[in-house]
Amino acid sequence: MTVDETAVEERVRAFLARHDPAATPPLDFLRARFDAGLAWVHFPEGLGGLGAPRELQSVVERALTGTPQHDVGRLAIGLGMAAPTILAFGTEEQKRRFLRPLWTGEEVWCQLFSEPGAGSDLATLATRAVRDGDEWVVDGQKVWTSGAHFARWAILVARTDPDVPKHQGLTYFVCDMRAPGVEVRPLRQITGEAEFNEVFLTGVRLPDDLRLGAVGDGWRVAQATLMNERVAIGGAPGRRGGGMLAEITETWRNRPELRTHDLHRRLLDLWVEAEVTRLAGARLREQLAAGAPGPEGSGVKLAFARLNQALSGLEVEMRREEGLLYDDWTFRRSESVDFFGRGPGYRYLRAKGNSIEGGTSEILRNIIAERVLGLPAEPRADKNVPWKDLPR
Amino acid sequence: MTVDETAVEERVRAFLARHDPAATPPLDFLRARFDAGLAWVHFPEGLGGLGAPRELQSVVERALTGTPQHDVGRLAIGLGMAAPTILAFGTEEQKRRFLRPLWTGEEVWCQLFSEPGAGSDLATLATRAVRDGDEWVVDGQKVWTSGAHFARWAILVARTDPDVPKHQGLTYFVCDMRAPGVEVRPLRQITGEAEFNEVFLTGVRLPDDLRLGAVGDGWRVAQATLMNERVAIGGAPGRRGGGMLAEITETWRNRPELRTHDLHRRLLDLWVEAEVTRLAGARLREQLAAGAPGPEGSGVKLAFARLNQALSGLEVEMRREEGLLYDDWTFRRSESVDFFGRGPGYRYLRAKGNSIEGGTSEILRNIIAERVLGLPAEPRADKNVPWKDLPR
Amino acid sequence: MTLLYSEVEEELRAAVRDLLADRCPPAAVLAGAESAPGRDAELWKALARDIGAAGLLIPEDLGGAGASAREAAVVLEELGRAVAPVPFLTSAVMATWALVRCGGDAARELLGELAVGETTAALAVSLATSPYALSTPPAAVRAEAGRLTGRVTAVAGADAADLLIVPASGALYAVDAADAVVEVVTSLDLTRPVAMVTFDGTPGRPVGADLAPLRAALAMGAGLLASEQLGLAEWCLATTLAHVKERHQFARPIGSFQALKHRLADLWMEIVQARAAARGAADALARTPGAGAADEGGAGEVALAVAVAQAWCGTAAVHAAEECLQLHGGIGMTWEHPLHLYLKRAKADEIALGTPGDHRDALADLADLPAPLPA
Amino acid sequence: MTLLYSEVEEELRAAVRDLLADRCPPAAVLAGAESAPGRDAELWKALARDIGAAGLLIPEDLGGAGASAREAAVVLEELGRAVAPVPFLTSAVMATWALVRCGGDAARELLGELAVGETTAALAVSLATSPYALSTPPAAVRAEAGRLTGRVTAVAGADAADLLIVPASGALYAVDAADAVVEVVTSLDLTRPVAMVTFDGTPGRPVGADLAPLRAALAMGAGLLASEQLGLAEWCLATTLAHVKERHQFARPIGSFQALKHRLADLWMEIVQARAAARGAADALARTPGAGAADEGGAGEVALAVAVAQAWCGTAAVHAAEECLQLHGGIGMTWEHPLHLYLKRAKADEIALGTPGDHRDALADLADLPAPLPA
Repeated sequence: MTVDETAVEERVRAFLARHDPAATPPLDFLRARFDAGLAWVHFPEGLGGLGAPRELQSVVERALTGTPQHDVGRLAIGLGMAAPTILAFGTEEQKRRFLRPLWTGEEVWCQLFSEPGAGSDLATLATRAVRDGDEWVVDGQKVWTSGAHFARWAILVARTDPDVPKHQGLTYFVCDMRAPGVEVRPLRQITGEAEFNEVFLTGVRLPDDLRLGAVGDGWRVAQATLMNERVAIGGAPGRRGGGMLAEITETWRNRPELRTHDLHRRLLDLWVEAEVTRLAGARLREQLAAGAPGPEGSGVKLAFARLNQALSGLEVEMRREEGLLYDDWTFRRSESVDFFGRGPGYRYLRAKGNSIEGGTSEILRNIIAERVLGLPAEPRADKNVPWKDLPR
Repeated sequence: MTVDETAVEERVRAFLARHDPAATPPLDFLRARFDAGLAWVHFPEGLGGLGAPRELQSVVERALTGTPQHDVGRLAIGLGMAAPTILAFGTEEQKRRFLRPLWTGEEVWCQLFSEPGAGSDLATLATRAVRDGDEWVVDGQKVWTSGAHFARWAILVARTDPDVPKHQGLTYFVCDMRAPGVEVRPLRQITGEAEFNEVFLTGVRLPDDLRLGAVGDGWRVAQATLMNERVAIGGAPGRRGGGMLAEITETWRNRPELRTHDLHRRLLDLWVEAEVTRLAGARLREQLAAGAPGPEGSGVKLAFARLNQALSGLEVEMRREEGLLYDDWTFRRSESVDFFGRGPGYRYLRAKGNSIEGGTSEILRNIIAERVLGLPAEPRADKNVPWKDLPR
Repeated sequence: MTLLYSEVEEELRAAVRDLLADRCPPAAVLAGAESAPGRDAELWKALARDIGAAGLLIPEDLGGAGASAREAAVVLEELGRAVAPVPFLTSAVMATWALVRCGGDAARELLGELAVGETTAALAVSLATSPYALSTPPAAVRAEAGRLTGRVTAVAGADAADLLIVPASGALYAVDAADAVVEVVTSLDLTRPVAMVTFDGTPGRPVGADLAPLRAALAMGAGLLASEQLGLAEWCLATTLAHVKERHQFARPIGSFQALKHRLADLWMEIVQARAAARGAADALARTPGAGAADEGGAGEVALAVAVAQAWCGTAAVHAAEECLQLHGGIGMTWEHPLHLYLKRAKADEIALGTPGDHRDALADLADLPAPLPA
Repeated sequence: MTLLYSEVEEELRAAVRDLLADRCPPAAVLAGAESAPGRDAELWKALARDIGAAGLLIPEDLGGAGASAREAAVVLEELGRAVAPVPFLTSAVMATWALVRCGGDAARELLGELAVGETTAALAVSLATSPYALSTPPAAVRAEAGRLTGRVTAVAGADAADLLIVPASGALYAVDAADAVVEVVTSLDLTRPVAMVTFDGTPGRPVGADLAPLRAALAMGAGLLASEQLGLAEWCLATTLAHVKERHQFARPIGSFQALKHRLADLWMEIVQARAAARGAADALARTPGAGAADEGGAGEVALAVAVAQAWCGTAAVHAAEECLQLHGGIGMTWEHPLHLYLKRAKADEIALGTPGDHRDALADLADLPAPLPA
């Protein structure tokens, strides 16, 4: 382990010697960093990594502080979801084609999973992909797609066989967002803005080499994506008192006139809950340092949603008269998301999405109960029924 | 309404003129009160009542304060469960035979419903009753029977047909607790004492005229009993600040050195919850004044259990060093129950039963969801299967 | 005392509900939320005049209905159920009750105009004012020789008001809204936005010699707000129930999943308790001594009933709206579905007229649960 | 810092767990709970001597293992999981740590005896003592010319102790338990009953000149109690899971009902958080400055980690035990099932060494969340 850490440090030194961050154009710097294996050290050599243990990434990040960086907010889906899925299920060609521009930010990714009729029950989705020679023709409607209006590529799950049970008839694709028939419409949220989109797919033709994994294996591929998503949402390393807690504690410290004993007890309760959740996340990351995310990540995501909602709700109440106000209801697109930005009203409303996006808290509890605790599944009506015969 | 109230007052006056409470032996006084229709005014004339609206009972109670009373604690099952069931489903002969000594306390009742294998799923019970001429022969094991060791009669549900689905094969009986084959064993609880019993029934012979309702109709009869039980547990009229709240608020007021802000906020929260629960119970009683208890009563019972547990738990914590102590672990029978009696440790432990006895809180939530809110039932595996073929 | 609804109350409810169903369906409220936030003047006219809601709390000899807080509470239940953008609470309850408690000819004359719905009024105090914070009167506005100067923030209903009742220098003044500057502020609650009201040497007529009527109006407002919160919570529960019975996932209506059923059962119970508490407050307020009298016997009972209702119903309404959103899943996060209007109203209502915490604090005295001794 | 378990820690856990599985199954604990409440001398001997648990926190040069709070925490997890009636927390953690922090020859000599399990000790303070309440030292016992007089109530582990470490007149004394009167009191916790300890001119040897070692011992005790609570909660969850998978109602295992599944998922998460918090406290305590030094750098971090762990784990253990009881239904209410031993221990642990509320209070300072200004 010590050898590896030294090796990584040595690599960074050598890279910096060849590429002066102050003198190299940012995109060139990022491309060179990828080629030096310093993008994500746990990826294989040649694909932006060194085949090193995942936890050594922090060594790289520390050493490259202050150098040109990509925009993590804009690239979140690419980095957190598409990349690990492509790495796990893509062909060599796909890995070489997609991973580099994904990481450098030259190509932004979005996600085409949820549909109006398939939310918690994602596997029931209805978007069809029909084979036509070397191509697939895709028709359907997707929703909750952030960044669709500036994304170059999407990860897409579509139904390729309606005659088998729902989990078996799905296939996973990379969707070309510039292909004809892709229409993106902003979807306004309760915050007033449109952070997400609806995406209508009409006769979209995708070559078969954009398929990820085998035909009919889309559910398994999608599961890998979703596990990574939940870890990405809930598992980000946090500092003590950070995140949503930072906002409310700053208000508390700077505004003594707002303090009451009632609020004090509730704030102390939530502060403790935030701290034990942070510790649980840190412990989970220690466990995962070498491995892939498992269902346990669902727990931290669940706790994170609960906390964000409780803290932002308490903050609105605490601010009293200011809590009655809102910054701006204008309907506009948001280019990036900051759960902890803007005013308390925005944070309160936006946090409501935390228990829905990336798997509702109800679905996560099911996952924990069945996959972590081994509790028996409920009787199911949809297990062995062809998708086309399911009641909806 | 005013006429009825006046009429009741007049009845009470006339009754008292004929029976001086100071000069009449208590049992004679109670018998005479029953015969005067002043036992439960909403019961029919001749059966202890006047056919008056239920809410006028309070007029009687007020007017007869200080006169000889029966022991409500000891008679709770008879008064709260057996009596309304006998009234609704009994033959004329059964009503005349049982109601008077039940009310006067000459005959105590207990309940033989739950079994070790049939708790929440009461309808799956296994105690068999087999017809033999004019008699039924009963074999099985019942549990959670309070007062079985001094009860004269029991209400009993037994399976008379194992070949039909579980709800259809049950029949309701009055069980003679003095019959040969009835064996009562004390069941020790976590409080240390034995408030309940296990009852073993071995070849117990009951004449058919102890059957209540039709053969196979036992589930419907039992439902009436259970609705009444829940109202009896949760719906007792309370004064503001009474019940479990009285204990903890007394401690709070008299022991300023125990007070902290943390405890204060939690006590205020629970005080509010207790008060709105009391008001909800009062409103329910107003609604029920003329009618029979419906599934709504389950809600008050649910809230009552939650409150008792939260309040008694807070009290143990609040008392600190005293909370580490207990009054007495001796294994002994308790002749009556007082949820609010003894020390804080006893109250805390006893209150744990409140969300189990008389329908677990989980079952009550099911009842509310399905019968009050009209939510669809879950898929069921046991609906149309003969009882004998059910998995256990 | 009864916690049930009388026949007269049920008739009033039916009239209000019919009107709202006809003129104020959720889609219309949503459409108006940005174009004319919080104001549907036609609807208010119909409610105030045709149904006579404006004069409910005004004595009959002044042209009102001489009804009580119980009837006003029923109207508020329906308005909450519809998140209706009308100034009933601010004008017909709070401003009206202040004037009723003022007594005196000036107040009586104004009540005559309010009773028939000719005039709409608002109390010029922040909606976030707690009824318990008024031992020191608000010093935002000064009165000198009949001229008022100062600024009040977060005033609800001011944009719809012709008349402002203004606490200034320890007394109450009536001000023509046209003489003041009323600026509506971007508000969390799209159906009852708040405004900043500025007085700059604005003429005001004295209507009350002290602030006792203001305190009474805040207590009446807080107590009846519980009924608005109840109606709001009931809509949220009913809408959620309809959704979970309809929406299928995993080849079943999601309302057949036990975890959801149990949560909805608990929410139902919370609302059952809210109904009892809101009715308790309305009934207690209906039985208070009439206008003009100070804190005589029974006032503690009223204050307790109001504090209990507010401590419970504010939280219950927010909880109902939050569960409604969560159980609608992604649909609940869209602007298109009206439930966000309820969430925003519920959250603003939680702050309005004392937070649940303020009301619990008040109970420390009212229920004799004294605070810890100072360390 | 790591929140994981090291290999050495896992080996220690396995040894303790094997011993307990063999010598201290729940049925045996239940059987002993009334006949010899809180005492299994043979088990303690095996744990203390054979496994060396008594000397874990004692430096190697005094015959101990020179291990840290991290290892002691692992032992406590296992003891909590078994509600084992042994005085590890009271003797090997609290009394031992007080002596370690005393330093000095008298203390070192006693530590030598404790290290090999020859002697068992207890701190003569109430188990309900909060580590934050000691700014004013306990005045229950007076020391005059080496003679102690006074009474201490609710002392845990006193019945099993040969040696009492007694705070008296601002210093610490060692007293032979045989010279004091130790009366076990009927206790809520059947597996760690408390006793009343009376001194009446009892001879005591001075071992510490002030109460700083006592404060350190209470903080160490509180921080490691979180691991006992963790183990206890884990047993409750595991036992509940086994039960709901086995018990059938409605022709299904009750663990297949979604409402129960969701509750158990939430409970599991609460325990995941408890584990992280307990490990955090143990790790922070393991990295504190050694004996004798006062509050140098890092003390705030340790205090914070202890307060967080106690604020969370005390409640989590009670919650786990209460859910365990509820989901066992009637079976859980019977004396025959051992789960009540866990409920009683969890509830007593909630009071022990500061309630969760006390620890949250401490966080007001430690996390810079100041209390409201006095009114």
